[in-house]
Amino acid sequence: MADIYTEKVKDHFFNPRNVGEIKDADGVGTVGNPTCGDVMTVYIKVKNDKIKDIKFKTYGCAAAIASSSIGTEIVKGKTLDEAMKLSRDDIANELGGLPAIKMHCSNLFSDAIRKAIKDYRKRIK
Amino acid sequence: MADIYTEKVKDHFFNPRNVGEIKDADGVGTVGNPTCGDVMTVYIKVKNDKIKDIKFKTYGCAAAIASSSIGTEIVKGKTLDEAMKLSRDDIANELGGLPAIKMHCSNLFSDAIRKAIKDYRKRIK
Amino acid sequence: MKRIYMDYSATTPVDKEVIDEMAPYFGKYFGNPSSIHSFGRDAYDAIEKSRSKIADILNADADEIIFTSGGTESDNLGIMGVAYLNKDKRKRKGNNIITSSIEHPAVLETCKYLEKQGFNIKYLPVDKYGLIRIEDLEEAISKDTFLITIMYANNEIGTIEPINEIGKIANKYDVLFHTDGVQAVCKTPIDVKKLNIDLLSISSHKIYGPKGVGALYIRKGVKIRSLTHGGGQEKGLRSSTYNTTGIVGLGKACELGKIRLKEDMSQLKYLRDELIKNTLKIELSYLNGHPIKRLVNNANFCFEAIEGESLNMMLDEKGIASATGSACSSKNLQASHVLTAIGLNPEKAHGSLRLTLGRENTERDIKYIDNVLPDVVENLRKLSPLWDR
Amino acid sequence: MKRIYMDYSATTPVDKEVIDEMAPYFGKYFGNPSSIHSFGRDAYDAIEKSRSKIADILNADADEIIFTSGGTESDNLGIMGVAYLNKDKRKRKGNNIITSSIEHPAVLETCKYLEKQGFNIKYLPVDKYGLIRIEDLEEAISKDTFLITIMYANNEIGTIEPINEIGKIANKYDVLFHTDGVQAVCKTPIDVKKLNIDLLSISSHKIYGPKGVGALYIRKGVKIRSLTHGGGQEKGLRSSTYNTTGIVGLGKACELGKIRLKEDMSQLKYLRDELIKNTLKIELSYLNGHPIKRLVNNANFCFEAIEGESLNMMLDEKGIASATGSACSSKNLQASHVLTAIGLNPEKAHGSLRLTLGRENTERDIKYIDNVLPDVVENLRKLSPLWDR
Ligand SMILES: Cc1ncc(COP(=O)(O)O)c(C=O)c1O
Ligand SMILES: Cc1ncc(COP(=O)(O)O)c(C=O)c1O
Repeated sequence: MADIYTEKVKDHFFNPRNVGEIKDADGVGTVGNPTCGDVMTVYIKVKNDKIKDIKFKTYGCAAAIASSSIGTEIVKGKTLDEAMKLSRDDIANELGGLPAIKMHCSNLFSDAIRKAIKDYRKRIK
Repeated sequence: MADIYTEKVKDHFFNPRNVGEIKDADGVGTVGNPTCGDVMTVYIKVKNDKIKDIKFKTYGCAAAIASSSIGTEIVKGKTLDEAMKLSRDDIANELGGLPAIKMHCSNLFSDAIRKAIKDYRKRIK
Repeated sequence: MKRIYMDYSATTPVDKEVIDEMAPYFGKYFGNPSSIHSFGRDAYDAIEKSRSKIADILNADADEIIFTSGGTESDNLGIMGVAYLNKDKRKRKGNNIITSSIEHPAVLETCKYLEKQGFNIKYLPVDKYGLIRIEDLEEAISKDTFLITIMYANNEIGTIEPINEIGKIANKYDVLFHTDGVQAVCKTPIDVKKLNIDLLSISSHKIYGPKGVGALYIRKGVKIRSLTHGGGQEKGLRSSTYNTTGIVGLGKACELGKIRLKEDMSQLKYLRDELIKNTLKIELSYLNGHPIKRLVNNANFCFEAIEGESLNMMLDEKGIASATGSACSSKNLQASHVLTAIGLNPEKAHGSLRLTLGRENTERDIKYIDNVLPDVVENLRKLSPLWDR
Repeated sequence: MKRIYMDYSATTPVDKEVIDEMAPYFGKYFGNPSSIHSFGRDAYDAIEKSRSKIADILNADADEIIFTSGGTESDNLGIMGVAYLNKDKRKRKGNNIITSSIEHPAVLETCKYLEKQGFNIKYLPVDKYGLIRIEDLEEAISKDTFLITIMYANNEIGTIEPINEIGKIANKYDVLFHTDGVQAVCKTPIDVKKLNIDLLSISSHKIYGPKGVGALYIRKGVKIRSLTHGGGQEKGLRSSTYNTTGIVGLGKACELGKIRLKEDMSQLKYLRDELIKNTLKIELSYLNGHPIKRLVNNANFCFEAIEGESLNMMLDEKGIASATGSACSSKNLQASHVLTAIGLNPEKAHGSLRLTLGRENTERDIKYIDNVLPDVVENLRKLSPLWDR
């Protein structure tokens, strides 16, 4: 098979950043479905409308794990509105590209972070 | 391709016996058709109802030439009746066998010698 | 870093002796076997010698073997060749083919194609070990059935099908029996006569021969139609200039396979059993396929809560070459049809790992894997939201 | 005895550099190119490199090349692949194919098969040199025509067809153009873009590459259907585990062919012209094919009153490997359809001799033949009742 993953994907897959859970998270988002082969949960701590801390857990292929890892890096410190706008293409671009067949994996993170932010906003209402 | 010819076929092809014409032949037989790729002419001298001398010319593949050559050897000295009885299988057997697709070549000689004998018998009538 | 290859069912390296045997046919005995001259005769003789060697490992006759470009072509030719001829002959025997639901795509996709062409295909289910049930087979047979095509041994989970019983049924109902022997050849003794096999597919690159060549055993008297058209080689069944080097390599591979069969089998079985024993110590890990009726070189596991492609990559990083039935590593994002057919839910199927052993594996390799695999699994589980222990 | 090989159009020895290039892929880089691990990646990279090299000699793009098992499969896939797709698509473009009457059996038999399947095939006649007439082609085209398949250069008599003009006509009438390039590749410069070629068949063993591998150029945007079913390699067009070694060999052969094209052509042309000049000194001997529009390595003669198989055998005895179009050396006892199509009567066709040159031939070989051939012809004529001089 082609070496389908960029060095950046491999770096984030083999050394994923921000792995784990936040016990007292302000928001949590879980997306995906084990039947389809990927599930991601993201935990956020929010301060001044900004993402102060973030952790994730992902079940899935290398693309899914790397997308999760880099996604957490991107949004950390960003405002919630900025994080809401993050697209799958942003993540794929940041990774130096993903194979066409794996593009759906980069959805995982953007969907999960949105869900976590919505969760947070619901809680503070 | 398989080495389709026996050593005996090759011997008779590379060193054919009794090649040539007999100017004052007692009988001559030509069979075959250039369109089909083989033509043979056989010349005989007859004495006491026996084939005293025989020569041939053949246009054709190795099997045709070898069949002609060994055929002349077989019938030389035989009575005309014996020669008339020579079958294509006799020739093929004497050559140690011929590939199936080449069996028709061994007909050439038996057909030609019969024609030459008939020619002789017509002439002496 | 030392690399450990444990993907012998995907393909094998070419045996040193096979390479040596092929070598002179590239530049020296390179003639076209159909040519009349001495260069052609040398090549022709090599091909016929190879044909005998292949026949030998199956207890077949040399003239029952024809050469192809690999297992896929052999499967296609065996199945479509019979099907189309059957179609031509005024539907002499109906239009029903019976196969299993765990065939290799070379068989399965061929059957699906024939289905679109109007043939009626019955896909037998398998039990949790991957075995078809003989009762199912017998029940599926009707007077319209002209062909059974069921693999000898499965490429993913290693299960060996009840070939002897299938052959008997085929014989009893006078139905042709094709079997995809690609994974079984040289890993288990095969006797096509005893087993009533009419057609059997072989692939060279699975048995330490070169890639790009295979063979199809066709029992004397069984008629098939060719799929390609051309110069009429192989009694008109497979046109194209003979791949002499490849054929010589396949022949040598079979010769070696026959000589080494016993030794290979006991060595592989020993290593495989060690590997299975070690691996099943990992929490929530399972063996896929039959515990005993399985290829001597096949180990296939599921690990709960992790995904196979990630596992393959992590192992690759540690120098271990492995495979998986996970959807993520397939072209169509579908989990393996084999793992699904034995009843695994997609989640479990995603977490599968196939390790297939070969002649070059040693006990040290098994030990190395035992050192590495539990940690890799644990690390991936730490990452997994599905793992909550 | 020194042996002289003059049957390079039947097959070629594998070039030493090609053998060296392939060598590490048997035992070292043996992985399955579809595998995810490092063994698979090494093989994958080699295959893609090879694809580019093949594309390079045609002025095509790498993704326009797919790999097959040889020229026959490429021809079958190119022609039937287009035909069946055309059939499926509600006969979008009628059902007429135009070909020539001097195609290789890989094309001719495929067309005859399609004819039986209901396609309408027009077989263009050729002139006495073996050239199709462009007027005939244009006349044969109807709105039902969807494919022209005419060979680039003929394997028996070496005639090079007017590919440029054919491409223009194909373009003008919006008809696909497939050409069997098996004999032309690496013997004449080819530019598929300039020549408006949509599909082109290549065979490795005719260009100093290994046997059992070939390629099909498919212009971007041209759709075809696969003939075999399986794992879905080559965008689903050609299933089966990649023949990495073979593919690497074909790639290297193309690379070398490109580098050496000019030199090869001038050397071969020089030797061929000597050979022709010498041989035509023999009484009642004729050159078949076009005097100028012919492959640089092809010489094809007729000698009156002798038969070709005998001639081949006599030359073989003298160490010279040659070929013939005589019926006696064919499986069906029919004289070559090519020689018949250029108007030779069967008698003349039986007396044909093909000498095809290659990289290893030297002037000494040409001299040796000049020493031997006249005597051999004379000896056979002395045996022949058709020779009365
Ligand atoms: C069971 C089985 N059948 C068929 C094939 C296809 O063989 P090949 O890759 O030689 O075409 C394979 C391997 O790919 C296989 O494992
Ligand atoms: C013009 C032509 N086309 C097709 C082929 C078939 O190629 P292969 O033998 O590689 O299948 C040949 C040679 O045999 C040929 O000369």
